[in-house]
Formats: sequence, structure tokens, C-alpha cells
Amino acid sequence: MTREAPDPRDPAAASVRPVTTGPADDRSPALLGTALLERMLEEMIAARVASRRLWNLQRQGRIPLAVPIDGQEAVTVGAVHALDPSVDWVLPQYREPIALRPYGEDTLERAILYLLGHPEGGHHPAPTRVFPHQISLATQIVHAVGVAWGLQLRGEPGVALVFFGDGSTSEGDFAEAANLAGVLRAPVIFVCPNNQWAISTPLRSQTAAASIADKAVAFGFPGVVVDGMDAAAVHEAVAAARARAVAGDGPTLIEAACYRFGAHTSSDDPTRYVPPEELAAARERDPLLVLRHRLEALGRWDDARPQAAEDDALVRFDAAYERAVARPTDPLAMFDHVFAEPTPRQRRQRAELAARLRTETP
Amino acid sequence: MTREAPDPRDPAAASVRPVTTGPADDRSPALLGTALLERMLEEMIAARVASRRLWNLQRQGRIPLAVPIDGQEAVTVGAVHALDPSVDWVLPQYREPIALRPYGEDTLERAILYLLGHPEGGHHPAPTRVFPHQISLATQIVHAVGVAWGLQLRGEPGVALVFFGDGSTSEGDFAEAANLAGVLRAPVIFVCPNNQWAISTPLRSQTAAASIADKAVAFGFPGVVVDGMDAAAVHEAVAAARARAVAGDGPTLIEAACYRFGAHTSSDDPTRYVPPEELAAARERDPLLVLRHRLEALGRWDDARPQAAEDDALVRFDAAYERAVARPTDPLAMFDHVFAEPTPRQRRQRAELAARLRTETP
Amino acid sequence: MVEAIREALHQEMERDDRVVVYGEDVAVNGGVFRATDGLLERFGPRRVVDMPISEAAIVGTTVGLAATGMAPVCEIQFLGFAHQAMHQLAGQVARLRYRSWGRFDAPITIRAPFGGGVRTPELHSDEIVGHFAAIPGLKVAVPATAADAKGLLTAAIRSPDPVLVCEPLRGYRLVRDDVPDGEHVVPLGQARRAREGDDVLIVAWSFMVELACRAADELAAEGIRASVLDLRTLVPLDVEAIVAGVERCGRVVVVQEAAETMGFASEVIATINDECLWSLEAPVVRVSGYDVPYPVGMLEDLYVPDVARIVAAVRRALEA
Amino acid sequence: MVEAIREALHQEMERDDRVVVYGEDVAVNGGVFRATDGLLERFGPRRVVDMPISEAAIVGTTVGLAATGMAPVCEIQFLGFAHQAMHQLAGQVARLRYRSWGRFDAPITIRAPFGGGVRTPELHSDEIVGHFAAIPGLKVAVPATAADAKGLLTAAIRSPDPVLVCEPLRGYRLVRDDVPDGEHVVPLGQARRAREGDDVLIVAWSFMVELACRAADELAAEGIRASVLDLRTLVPLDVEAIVAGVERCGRVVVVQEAAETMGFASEVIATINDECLWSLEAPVVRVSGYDVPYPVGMLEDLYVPDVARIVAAVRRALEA
Ligand SMILES: Cc1ncc(C[n+]2csc(CCOP(=O)(O)OP(=O)(O)O)c2C)c(N)n1
Ligand SMILES: Cc1ncc(C[n+]2csc(CCOP(=O)(O)OP(=O)(O)O)c2C)c(N)n1
Ligand SMILES: [Mg+2]
Ligand SMILES: [Mg+2]
Repeated sequence: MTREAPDPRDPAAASVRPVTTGPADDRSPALLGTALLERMLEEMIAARVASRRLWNLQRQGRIPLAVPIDGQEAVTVGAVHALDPSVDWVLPQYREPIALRPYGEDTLERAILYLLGHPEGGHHPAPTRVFPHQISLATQIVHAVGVAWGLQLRGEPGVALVFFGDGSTSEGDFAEAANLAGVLRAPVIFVCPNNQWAISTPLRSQTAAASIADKAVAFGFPGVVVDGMDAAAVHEAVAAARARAVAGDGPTLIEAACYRFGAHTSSDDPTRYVPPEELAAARERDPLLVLRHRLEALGRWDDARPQAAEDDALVRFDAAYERAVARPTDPLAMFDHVFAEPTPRQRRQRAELAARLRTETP
Repeated sequence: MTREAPDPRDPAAASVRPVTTGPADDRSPALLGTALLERMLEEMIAARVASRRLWNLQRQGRIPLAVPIDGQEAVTVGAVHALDPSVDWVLPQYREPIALRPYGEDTLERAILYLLGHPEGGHHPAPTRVFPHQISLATQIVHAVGVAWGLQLRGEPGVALVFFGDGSTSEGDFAEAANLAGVLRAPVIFVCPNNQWAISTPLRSQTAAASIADKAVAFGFPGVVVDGMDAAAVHEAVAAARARAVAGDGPTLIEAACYRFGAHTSSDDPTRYVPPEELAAARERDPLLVLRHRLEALGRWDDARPQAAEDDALVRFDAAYERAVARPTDPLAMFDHVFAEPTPRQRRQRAELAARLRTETP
Repeated sequence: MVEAIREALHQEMERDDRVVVYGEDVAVNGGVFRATDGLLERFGPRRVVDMPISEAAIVGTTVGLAATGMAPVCEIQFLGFAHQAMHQLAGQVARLRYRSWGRFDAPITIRAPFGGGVRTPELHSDEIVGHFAAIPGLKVAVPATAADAKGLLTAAIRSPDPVLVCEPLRGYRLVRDDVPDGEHVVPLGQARRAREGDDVLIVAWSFMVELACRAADELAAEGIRASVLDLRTLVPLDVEAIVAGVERCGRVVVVQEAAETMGFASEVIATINDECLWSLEAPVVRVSGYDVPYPVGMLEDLYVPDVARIVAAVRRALEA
Repeated sequence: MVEAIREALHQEMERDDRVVVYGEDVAVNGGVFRATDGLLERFGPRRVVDMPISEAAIVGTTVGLAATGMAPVCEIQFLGFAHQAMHQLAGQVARLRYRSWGRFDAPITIRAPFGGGVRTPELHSDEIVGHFAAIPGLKVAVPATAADAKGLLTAAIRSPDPVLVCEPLRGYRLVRDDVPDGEHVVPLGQARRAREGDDVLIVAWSFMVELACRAADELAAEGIRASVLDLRTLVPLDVEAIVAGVERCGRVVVVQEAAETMGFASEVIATINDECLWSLEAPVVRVSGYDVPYPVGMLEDLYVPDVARIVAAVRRALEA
């Protein structure tokens, strides 16, 4: 699963100065292997399909909230493909969970369960090394440092990779987590899909820093900017960061510059604030197109591919959705997962609820 | 009061790259005026005297806690002398309050009151632009940004200057405050007396950043390192930062490198962790000596001066201490400063306490 | 209700130029619930400000703004995220006057929506108002009606004390009562009798008042006359109104969306114990969420009190 | 008491290599109260770690450590600063098992001292244990004796649930009872009868138990036999022990260092209301701090309950 890009521009070499890698050059991605590029494209298409399906399901009133990934598929897919799911942990924010196929087909069903408001949405059964969605911004960055520290203490080989938005970097938790990771030289990779927006707040209102990657200077480890529209570039940066982490050289902050193509969530109206020209310009570098062009340049483009991938994605999504809606819930289990054993008071409350359920649903 | 150092190496010119000013060169401090250097030395001596007196009073059981300033006198005194007390606010941590003479002789009494556990210790009567001591680390940095923003909104000319320790920069509040200040371009000066320790924790366990000043990169404004043992260098850096702030160019982070000569507080035993050689080396650059050497170089040194300054400081301290211990307290006032008007429940509690006071102290 | 909030903000910004409004997405977007819509256009970008996502800074800057003579009105997008600012709220904002022993006034208002039953994601629904009522130095308003949302917010903004105004997000669109035009101030600390009756007293706040009233209406059909007391503010607590209600009815139900343990209902019961225990003809009945973290959408309706549970609780109180 | 805590930490680190101890100044300095003294020397710098001053990171990393199979034991230097980590504690640590619907165990222990009467600076003294007892998913231990400090801490470390152990800093040196050698586990959720008597029940926790016992001794001289019930843990609450005490005595005093409003005493009273109201022969009397921020050193002795106030409260309970 893990392929380290040969000859990465080693961020370590840059000490604590941020390194900017522009749109990845045309040489290295070829080295990634076209099979990998093809697989990433398939998964990005699948993520886009899932995102759109979920949007429609929300509009039909079948799920309460949709959280589109559109525009950031390359960040999630590119990053996750640079990991080894058997040892590396992923801590998503809330857009990534539909695009974690290397962590198992089951992850898609969990993502749908979560959006349905099903209690098992946060449960990735062991040994899947994926954390639940995170809603409380930036808190998961701290958890990732804990995971990385745990791996370090146990002498296990993996790393923790955490996703968080540009807006989340303003939270104190980001700074506390990153600072601690620097001190511990913890094997953690901080991946910020900089989609330029935090709901309606543009990056310039979020920070005066020259870039998100620059913030790594405050914590004593490398920060890099990559083209988040290019899955190959993201993959390369994450692979390099992973190599650093595994070698004991500590964390890396990766700013993956992308753009939020759609609404923040289904509750949001982006026409109130997103400049249409800016959006249109960003869409010209749609990550699906960028990867397509790479494959064309390699002579590996097949016009039938996208349609086939979409068809496959739809089948997979619908199957996952059907499984998700069919999954039963046991309301009383609410009391079973708070503590290992319910307290006496919880047992009393559980009995009350059980009685209500008996009378209300005869 | 405010003297801007002519031709400061403008931190603005460096954009967001940290500028390191080593021990200030021998040219600029002369330009500060020897009268100012003399006054600063006097106040630094007075601070050292007050600090030692308080230490002894604590050892005698007359005050509950002493918090020595020894080693960081130049940072507080140098910084405060670059301000205009009629418009600029100071937000101290807990070591500075005994060294704020430009903000009025009364500040010393308030500092003593605070250490005595007297409720008026946090009350600097208007128009003194000084905030109460801060114990909850880094919270005052956020307040300073609020003050600076308030001045900006009201179109008033001042700035906010906030002191906080090296350890405090690991708190989320530091990052949130600094980031917001960058966005608002607020007229705030962040002064970090880097005394190398946070209780027993050395800077290297606190952060992997190359310097505290470097952290400014994360927030998009200049960070500078100055020799915190040299009041003239501190003064110069703060004056430059103030000029920037007043000109609307936003915040500056100043790391003033110094050393904690004594214990963290009277509850601490630094022999458990401070390497004696390191301490001895730091003491060679005692800020009182550094300023003395400057004055000698200028031919303005008078061997009688330190003794006279100490005598004067003792008289002032003892007077302030006498006033402080003589200041009455009204326990019932506990209920008067929570809300503008006590709530009914507080009135009931106040009556209960009044009754207790009547029976307990006949 | 959300219009009433907007109106209060407009009026107070108009009236007092010390008032600034800020928070996440409050300016350009007009707030995720549109509570601050139109303010940016009317009052400009100096007085209506989109903040970086940093709740401790949002809450903590109020201290500095107040010290320089401003009257900050900030928003925490969802009350659950006020925990990110707990140290600034409890340790600093609520103590500004106290720490300075009267030097500084604290005309600080913090608005935040909360409340369940509308399928929001985690931490958006949690009723944790009791966590803030536990902070000495902080006033806590919990309006139930649109008129009160306006009147209590106006009082909060004008108050020289810090006030946390917890707004029922379920009520933003759903609750639509008549709102007085123009200036409307509801003093902090006076409960409201939302329904009159002598058989049982239902104490509630925020959206639970709406449900308590529906329960009262349902019970009225059977000839049971329930009083509903809307506390309006938890701090200051209108102890007199509670005592009067207990003395009148003898039987009491307290309804809260909070988890049972340490929800504000406990303080109501402790207050009854202190003031008028012997007026009780039956133990007070608590209707609460359960002692579990607020559950996900598919389970939340079982957790949040509903009319049926309130009615059942009234019956228990009457039968005991 | 502090030796007992140290002993528990030593024994548990010895017993279970998943245990790591970290916090501000816990390693080289052995803790500002020496509670962790000697651990660094014995277990080395990987398992005993000085942390940057960042409470949210200290508390929040426990989530990740637990997920990878470690059993973190961290220290918040003073409980008042746990507010800096409130969002991690309430929103994350307490919900690790719940959010993952049982995937992750949470063998997490957080230690923090608190308590007044010893002239510490602001926020070092505040009794805010009720703020944490309000968090569903968090257990809260409040030992009063040295033996319990050891036994409850041991239980906390071995528990698969997150436990906040609030230690009475006034008791660290002052409280010196016999501590069992070797393994000593006090189960979470079982109150302790610290004094036996049938006339009045005094409910207390942490250092207030010591004062309650002194009050009981004073009252005994007058022939008044007071029970003292040491709750030991607020969550889980030993409801049975409270009910038994109320039924035995009929008259009850609850003592807490917290401010009156929303201190944990309110929950005790609400519990009595629920379970055994008619066993009361008088209203429960609360002895509390006042509804003001914890005051500075010169005033604190008027704020924190003392023996005289407890004795007076007992008289009120007996006379009512
Ligand atoms: C602690 C916290 N504060 C506020 C919110 C409300 N909120 C939800 S998403 C969001 C914007 C997040 O922006 P960013 O981190 O850039 O992620 P993106 O949505 O752009 O992927 C906000 C403010 C929250 N969920 N958590
Ligand atoms: C929020 C918070 N956490 C922890 C403490 C306990 N504490 C008091 S002083 C201190 C060290 C502070 O170090 P630094 O900021 O470098 O200031 P210095 O004492 O060196 O001047 C600590 C950890 C506190 N007061 N506040
Ligand atoms: Mg974003
Ligand atoms: Mg320091």
C-alpha cells in the first residue's frame, strides 16, 4: 500500500523553514506508478459520486445533513494512499470519511451511518485504524498527537495522520497539539485541506500568516504547501512526511491548497459570500481533471474510464446506503457505551426508557 | 515619557521574518539619553530591593507567597519606559507588578496588597491603565488584544502591552490571541520575558521552535529577539514596536531573553532542577550590571549611586508596605463587586455573613 | 424568534455606539441562523466582525473591550463550543469586576444557541446551561418566547454585568409569538407565568417552556390545571416566583433538556428545599435527559423530554 | 496523604506498563506537591513526562493514548486550570467510548488538587468539582483520607473509564491516617461512613469530611450523635448510602466548599427529594461557599465552611 516517492524533496532538509512545492512537476508522479494514479482517480470519482448522492438524499429529506467533499477529493485520497492501513491511524474531520477506501469498504457505510444519525456511525470496528468524525473543530489534532505518542511509546511502526480545515488552525487546540508534537518528535502528519473557507469566513479573515504551512515554524518542524488539487502531489508530500515520521524525525505540517466547490453543508447558502469568478477559476483545476490530465500525458487515459468508475461508485454507494438504513438500532444501548458498566442511576434511567419503549411502541 | 529610538532597525522592514537583535550595540542606547538610563537603573534596583524584601517577608510568615522578579528587571522596566502611561495599557503576568513605577507610585502598594491577599490588590484606580496580576497563564494575552481592539475602535491613540512567560506561549490562548491580533492589525505589543524556565520546565521541553520570536511567523507579524538583560535594548525594541502599532501596522512579538535568578516562587526549590553553572553564567549578565556598565562607558557612573538608589527603594518599599498592611478590608464588600447590584441570593448570603461577623467578632 | 433577536441587536447598536457584534460567520453571512443578518450592511465592518475560529479569543477579548469602554456582544456559534472558552468565561469574564474590585464594569453579552430535537450534529444540541449557572459572576438568560428573546437580550446588552444568553435553536423559527415593537426590556431575574393553574407547578426554561405549555393544555382537557413557570434567567434566579408557585400548587415538576445529574433542575429542587419544603405535597418530579452524552439524531427524541413525558410526570406528581 | 498518592502511582506503574504519568512539572521536579516524586528516577523519561503548559493538550492526548492501548495518568496542576481543557474533557475524553460506540476503552485518569484555606493564589482553591460531575461519561473521585487517596486513585487507574480524581490540597500534608501497604483498591461508587450517629447526617466530600468529623466530635461532647457520610465519588453517586443515612437520621446537613448555586450539594438534595423526601424531618441544610468568585487570601476563611458553621448548621437542622 505504502509507496514512498523516490527522491522526495526532503522537507527535513529545510529544517524549520517552510518549503513550498508548487503543482508537482511532471516527473515524480510518473514514478508513483500509473496503477496507483488510476486507483486514486477511481476513488476520487467515487467520493464525488457519494458526496452528490448524499446531497440529494438530504434534499429528499432522507438524511439530516450533507457535508460535501467536492473539491478536496485529491487531498483525502492522495493522503490516505500514502499510508499503511495496517499500522497507520487516520483521524478525519467531517468531510473525509466518505473517501477512506484503503481503510476498508466498510468505512463508507460508517460515514453514511454517521450522517443518518445512527449511533454506530462513529464505530469503526477494530482493527480499522480510523477515528470517528470530528465536529468539535481542532480537537482531533490533539488526539492525533496522543495516538502518535502512543505508537512511539509502544514501539509500534505506524504514524497518525490527521485532517483539519484551514479555519481549524485558529483554534488553540491546533497550536497546543502541534507544539507538543514538536517537543515529543511524535510520528504525526498534520494535513490541512486549505479549502479557503471556514463556512463563510475566507482565509484572510482567519489569519494574517503568509500561509498555513508557515505556522509550523512556531512549532519547530517543517511545513510544506502542496497543490491539493493534485492527488499525486499530495501523495508525494505525505509519503515524504511519513518517511520522516517513521525515521523518528517528527511531525510535518502539510497545507494542501484546494477549494470548496460547494456549500459548507446542506444548511449553508454559499451564494451569499463565495465570489463566482473565484469559484469558477478554482473549478478549472478540478482535482478529477488534474488527475485525468496526468493519465492522458502518460498515455493511460481511456475515455470509458470515468463512466465505468461512476457506475461502480454508484453501485457501491447504494449497497452501503442500503446496508446502513437497514442496520437496526437499539436505543437502550445508549446506556451501554458510556461506562464499561452502567452506574446505578443509569440502570434506573435505562429501566425507565425500557418501560417507555414498551408502552409507546406496543 | 515616550521616546522613540531614532533609526530603529524597523521590524516591519523584515516583513514576517523574525529579526534577531543581539545585545544592543553601543550606539543606540546612548541616544536614549543618559537620564533615562539612570532612571531605569534606579527602578531596576528598586524592583530588586522590593523583590528581596518580599522574599524575606514571606520567610517571616508575613505574606503568603513571594514571586521574585530577580533577573528580569530590565524587561519590565525597559518595556514600560517605552510606553506613554496616559494612553498605553499594561497587562502584567505576576512578576512585573512591583516594577511599574512610570504608572504611578501607587502600583507598588497594589502589588504588595495582591501578595498579601488583600482584595484591593487587583484594583488599580482609574485612570491608571494597568490590569490586575494574572495567574491563569496566557489568559491576559487575549485581554490585551481586546484592549488594543477597543482602542482601535474608539480611535484612541494608545497601545496595549502584555507580558507573559516563555511557558505561557504553549497555551492555546497565546496562539488564539496572537492570531486574532494579526488579523485585526491590533495595536498590541507582546512581550515575552523568556527566563528559560516555567517552574521546573526548561524551554527545550516547552517547545521545539527555534525561538519564541519565531512563533510570530504563525500569525503574520514580526517577531524579534532582544537581550532582556539590557534595559536599553528592551526599550528600543518596545519603542519600535510601539511606533509600528501606533502607525497602524499591527502587533509585534518581542522575546526578551533573560534568566530567572531565583526560585519560581517561595513555594519552589530550584536546586532540584536548575544547573548551577547555567545560573552562574546568567548571573554574570545581571541586568543591573549591564546597565551599570553602560553608564560607566558613558562616563556617567557614580559609585554612590547604587547605595543611594537602594536606600531610596527601601524607604519607598517600607512606606508602601506600611500603607498596604494598614489598609482595612471590608469582608462584606465580597458581595459588592460581583455584579453591579447583588442578586437576592447574594443579599441573603451577605446578611448571613454579616450575622456571623457580628457573633464571631464581638 | 430569530427576527426578534435581530431586532434587539439592531436597536441596541443604533442606540449605543459602544456595542460591537462579533463571532464566527456573523458579519458577511449574517450568522448561521441569520440572527445577525443585516448588521454588517447597516453598521459596517468595524462594528460587525467575522472572527477566526477561536472561542477563547472571542470570549476573552470581551474583557479588554469592556475595560476600554466598549460593550461587546459576541456569539458562540453553538453553546457546546463555549466549553472551548470555559476558562475565559469562568476565570476571567465573570470575574472582571471582582478581580479589579470594582474598577471595571463588564457590559458583556455572549449569545449562543443550543437545544435538541432538530438533528444537528454532536455538541450542537447539548443543554449545558447549568454549567454556566454554576459560575459566580455570570448571569444566564434562557428565553423561551420571541418577545423574551428580544427583551432579555436587550437587558443583557444594557447590563453592566456579563450575561450569557442561551437561545433555543429549536425555537428560532418555530416559536412565533407577538414581539413588542421598539424598545423592549425584560429585567433579568423575573420569572414569567406562562400558564396559570393551582393543581401542579411545571418549572421550565428555554424550549421546554413550549412543551410544558402544550402539556398543560393537554392536561387542561382532563380538568387538571397546571401552572407553567418560565424561569427566564437561571442567574439571577427568581426564588420568590418559585416559592409562590410551590405554595400555590404543592406539587411540582421540573423539566430540563439537560442530563439529570447536575442539571439546573437540581438547583431548583435545592431552592425549594431551602425555602418552602413543607409546602410540598409530593416529591418534586424531574423530567430530564439521561446521564449519557447527548445522543445522535436517531436516538435524540428518546432523550429530550417531550409532551408525553411531561404529562406522565405531572400524573406522578399528582398521584404521589 | 501525598505519600499515599505517590505510592499508588508507583505501584500502578510497576504493575502495568501501559501506565504513563505526565503533566506540568511532574517529572524532574516530582510535582509541585511532590505527588510524583521519584517516578522519573524509577520509570524513566519515556513514562514520566514534563509537558508544555497546555492543559487542553494534556487532557486531550489521553484520547489518543487510550486508543493505542495505553493507560494515561495525567495531572492538571490545579483543578481551576481544568477549565482550560473543558472542551477536551466534556466533549472528547468523557465520550471516547460513546462516540466510538464501544470501540475504544478509556482507561484515563486525570489528577488535580483543589481546595481553600491555604492562601494559594486565584483559581488554585476553587471547589468546582460539580462542574465535572455534570459531565456525562466522566467519573469523579473526591478522596478525603490518605487511604482513600491511594485506594481511589488505584481504582481510577485500573478503571476502563475516565476518572477525574480531585485531591484536597489542604489535606496533602495535613491529613495523615493509616494507609494499607501494598495493593489497595477502593471501588468507585461506595460512600464511607466516617462517623456513626443517629441524630443528624452530615454529607461531605474531600477536605470537608475532615471538618465534618471535627464538628461531629464537637457535637458529641454535647450528646448530639452525628453521622458523617463521605461520598468518596460524586459519579457514581452512592444513592443507597445517602438514602440509608437520611432514613436513619431524618435530619441532614450537606457541606461543600463550592459556591452555593449549582454546587454538588444541590444534586445531593435533589437525590434525597427523589428517593426519600418523606424521611426528612427538616429541610436539608446546605453549608457552602457564597455565590461570589473564590475570594483572595485575606477573606477566604470567611468563605470556606469551617467547623463553627457546620455545627451551627447541625443546630439549625435539629431545631427546624
Ligand atoms: C469548536 C467549534 N467551533 C465552531 C464550530 C462551528 N463550525 C462548524 S464547521 C466550521 C468551519 C470550519 O472550517 P474549516 O476548519 O476550514 O473546515 P471546512 O469546513 O472548511 O472543511 C465552524 C465554524 C465547530 N463545529 N466547532
Ligand atoms: C493556566 C495555568 N496553568 C498552569 C498554571 C501553574 N503555573 C503557575 S506559574 C507556571 C509556570 C509559568 O511559566 P512562564 O509562563 O514561563 O512564567 P514564569 O513563571 O517563568 O515567569 C505554571 C505552570 C497556571 N498558573 N495557569
Ligand atoms: Mg476550510
Ligand atoms: Mg518562564
